[in-house]
Amino acid sequence: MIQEPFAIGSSHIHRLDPRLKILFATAYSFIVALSNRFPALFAALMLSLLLIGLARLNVWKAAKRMALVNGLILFFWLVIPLTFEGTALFHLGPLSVTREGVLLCARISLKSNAILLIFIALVSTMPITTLGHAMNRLGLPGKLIHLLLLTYRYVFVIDQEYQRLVRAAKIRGFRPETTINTYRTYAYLMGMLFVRASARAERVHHAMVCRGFDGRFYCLRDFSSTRTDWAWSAFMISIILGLVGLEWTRII
Amino acid sequence: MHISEGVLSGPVLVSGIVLAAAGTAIGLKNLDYDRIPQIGILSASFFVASLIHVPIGVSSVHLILNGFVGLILGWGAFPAILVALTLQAVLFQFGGITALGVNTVIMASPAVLCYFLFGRLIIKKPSVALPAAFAAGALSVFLAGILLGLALVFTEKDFFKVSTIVVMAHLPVMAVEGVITALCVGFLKRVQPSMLPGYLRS
Amino acid sequence: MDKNNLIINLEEISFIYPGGIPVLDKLGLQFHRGERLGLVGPNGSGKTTLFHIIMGLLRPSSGRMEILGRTVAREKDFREVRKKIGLLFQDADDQLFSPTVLEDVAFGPLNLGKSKDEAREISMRTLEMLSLAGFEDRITHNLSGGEKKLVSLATVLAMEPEALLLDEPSNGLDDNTKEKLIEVLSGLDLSYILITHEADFLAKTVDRICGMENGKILTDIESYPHYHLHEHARGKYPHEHH
Amino acid sequence: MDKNNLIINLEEISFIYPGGIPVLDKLGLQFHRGERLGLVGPNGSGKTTLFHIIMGLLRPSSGRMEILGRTVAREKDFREVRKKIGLLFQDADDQLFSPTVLEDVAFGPLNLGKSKDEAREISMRTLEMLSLAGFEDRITHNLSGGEKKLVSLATVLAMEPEALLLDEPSNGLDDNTKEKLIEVLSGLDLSYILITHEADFLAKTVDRICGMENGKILTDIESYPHYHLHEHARGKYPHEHH
Ligand SMILES: Nc1ncnc2c1ncn2[C@@H]1O[C@H](COP(=O)(O)OP(=O)(O)OP(=O)(O)O)[C@@H](O)[C@H]1O
Ligand SMILES: Nc1ncnc2c1ncn2[C@@H]1O[C@H](COP(=O)(O)OP(=O)(O)OP(=O)(O)O)[C@@H](O)[C@H]1O
Ligand SMILES: [Mg+2]
Ligand SMILES: [Mg+2]
Repeated sequence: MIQEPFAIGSSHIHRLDPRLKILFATAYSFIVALSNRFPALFAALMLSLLLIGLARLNVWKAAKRMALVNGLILFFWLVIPLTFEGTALFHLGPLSVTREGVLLCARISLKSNAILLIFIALVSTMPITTLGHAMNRLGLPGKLIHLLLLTYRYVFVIDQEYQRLVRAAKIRGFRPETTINTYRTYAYLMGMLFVRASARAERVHHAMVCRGFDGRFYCLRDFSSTRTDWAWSAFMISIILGLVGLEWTRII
Repeated sequence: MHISEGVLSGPVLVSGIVLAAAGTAIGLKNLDYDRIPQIGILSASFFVASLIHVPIGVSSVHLILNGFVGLILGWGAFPAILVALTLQAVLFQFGGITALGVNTVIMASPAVLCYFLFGRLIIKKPSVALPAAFAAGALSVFLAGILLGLALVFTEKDFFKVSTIVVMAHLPVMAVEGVITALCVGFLKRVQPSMLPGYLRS
Repeated sequence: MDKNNLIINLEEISFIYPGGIPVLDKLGLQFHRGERLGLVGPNGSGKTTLFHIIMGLLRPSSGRMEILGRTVAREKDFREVRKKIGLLFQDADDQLFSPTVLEDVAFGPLNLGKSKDEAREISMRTLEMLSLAGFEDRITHNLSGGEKKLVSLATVLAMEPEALLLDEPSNGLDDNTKEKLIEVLSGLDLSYILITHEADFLAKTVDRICGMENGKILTDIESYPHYHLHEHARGKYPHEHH
Repeated sequence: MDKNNLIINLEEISFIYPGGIPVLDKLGLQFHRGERLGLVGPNGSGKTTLFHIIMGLLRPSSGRMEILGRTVAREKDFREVRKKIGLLFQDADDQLFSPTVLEDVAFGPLNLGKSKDEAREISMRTLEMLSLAGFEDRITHNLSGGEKKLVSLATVLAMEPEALLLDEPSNGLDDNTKEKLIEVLSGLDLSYILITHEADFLAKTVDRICGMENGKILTDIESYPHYHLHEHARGKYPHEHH
């Protein structure tokens, strides 16, 4: 089942102006992505963790999500140090582990975790509907936002429909294996899902037409910044300046 | 299939964003507002379908289906895939903000290409349509792998070996995607051919 | 006089689905202001189809339609119809397409040209009327079946229609929600046509009943098979009823 | 002796949906070979949930289940159960997923390890038995509601089960299809448990009735509220019943 485990909460971060959170998360992520010096990257990881702490999220759930993502990073650790050109640190049989490769992996790990953690702390801490409206307010096209919200609305309905189809296959002795029969069954389940989705889309379109839809999208949500928001903005801007300083002015 | 955050260089990230924005703009421009429910609900279905794990040998892969998305939605694949990736990021933290553009391009541009290459063939008789659908499913995964590899190599030329491994790893997935796409198109041809592109025109 | 009170006047409406089966066959229907009309008929007799034709979602292959005194035939005409007549769909998941309740209810008023504040106010008022106050920020897909149905009704009522078409509103609801719906419907000062398969619900919500059969309306059926709930001492044995 | 004939034996089964509402509460049920058991109870009393637990689609939070003489608890055990007991879903759309009727009916037999020819033969035989001969190449998605229900039954019967669980098989069917279903059920030499809200249908299809209430089974209820279909000269006016 699809869930949004971080969206609801009562921390300061949950209550911040969503537009601010999106802007800051974006700026921060890009700065981290473009940084290369370890002081900056370590600082970023710490700051991300700090924000996770401030958002008072379920640490266990957040850790589980991060474990999944770090699986991919593990792949880089297995391959890059062995394939990268550079000075050898030590040898594994015919292969040599290079210093440059190890450093690169370390950078990737730090960046990746810092960026995803800030994403969890700032973006996953709002419901998708709020995210959509805030993105709309920030100037993304209404059609795209409408599409995002509609997709989100029906992901749940369609997921349930799919679960029911799987159940139907299951009670008739279906067991997934590597055979053409299994693939055919999955293709049929998906095909049926698409056919039903298409019929539903037709009905939803009718429902929209019945309520006078003429292609314009409205966003009811108004966002307003409070004094807390200004304080947080100042805090976040200083974080960003700090990171920029660490990366590009070589203070440390 | 996507690239983690924190791997790619600035120029690659920015090119990804520019190309993804262009593709999405074309997709949205072609999108008549009458068809928004169609694209939205189908993209919800693709989202759900891409969570399906199918067994392959002792392991299992989750489907990508970008070829199929392309065949059904054409340029609409860009906004649909962008939306799906955004949802994946927010719901599962599979990605963040910086690589969203690149990942959209990696998945959606092969989808659109397959639409132009094979879209007209899949409404023909099954002996033409099914191989075309297989090709669309397999090729779109292969091309996505190549684009992913290119993104890595443009970031750092020493990523070449990693890229090769990534592309190789996608070979079995290609076969599965090809078979599933062909069977799915076969299903639609029999049950609801009007969902296939160009059906009404022919 | 009576003519002025006609909300819907259908004459010789025929309809065939692309598949080729004729669903409506020279059907006629008169529906007046103030009426609360029940529409019954077996599965597949075309009741839903008829509602969709009235709203202009499907076009009849022949026949004349007059709605609120005007002949309607083209998309432009139906746009006006949709402002005056509200349709409650058979499946609430089709009707609620916005992520939150407030947005969904406000969708209609906004499209009718209301300002955001007006739309919000109308929506809040409508929700309150259906005792759904406090639901405005709920996520639609998390609502229960009964709540979804009531919110669907709110989305329709928020457009302040002159008449309603209700397609199996009690379907799949539990008894409490059904009771509440009956209360709401009796409290409304609106004309409506209501489709249902449930005789008890029908008895409590409509004044007049029409049947549908063979693509035609049987007006004012005096006799129709229906159900009653009652309790027996030994219900499991065969028994007789008058 | 009786013990050997037990098909389903449930002891103290409890079940709570993730939402938190307890649906089954230390429920017990014995179902024997040769029985035709009716299960009645208000909407939401957990009848469907009970069927899904028996098939292993949901796992009880506590309790013991024995099916066909074996304790079942894990997915592996339920795989065997699914070969022996057929479930007809409440909604036929949940049951049919193949493009054509023949493929859908043959799906079960193929999964049971039958050859293609055998599977086809069994399927054709089953379709014929339900007077659905000639339907094998129809597209399932385009069938009418009644046809879908009968084809669903065919998909279940084609697996040659030892017992059936029928979840509101008569729901949404018109009277002719209902009659046909009654005929088919009486013709079958199978034990089954049948859920329905329709007393007339119940009276014609089962020998024993159990009620469900507060998460428990009330065995052999002597009195339960039920419905009757009857016709009145002036059904639209309020009237009294004894
Ligand atoms: N999109 C469609 N294409 C082809 N045939 C259709 C379509 N929709 C409905 N039909 C057919 O038209 C007939 C009338 O359907 P309709 O849904 O209007 O019946 P209904 O009286 O509302 O039935 P129910 O009581 O089951 O809701 C049915 O035989 C149905 O199979
Ligand atoms: N997936 C689910 N998640 C949470 N609650 C559920 C779920 N499915 C059912 N329920 C709840 O569990 C209770 C029992 O549902 P169930 O479908 O078993 O009842 P039922 O007796 O079959 O009713 P009906 O006669 O309407 O079919 C209901 O209150 C229902 O709302
Ligand atoms: Mg209907
Ligand atoms: Mg049920």
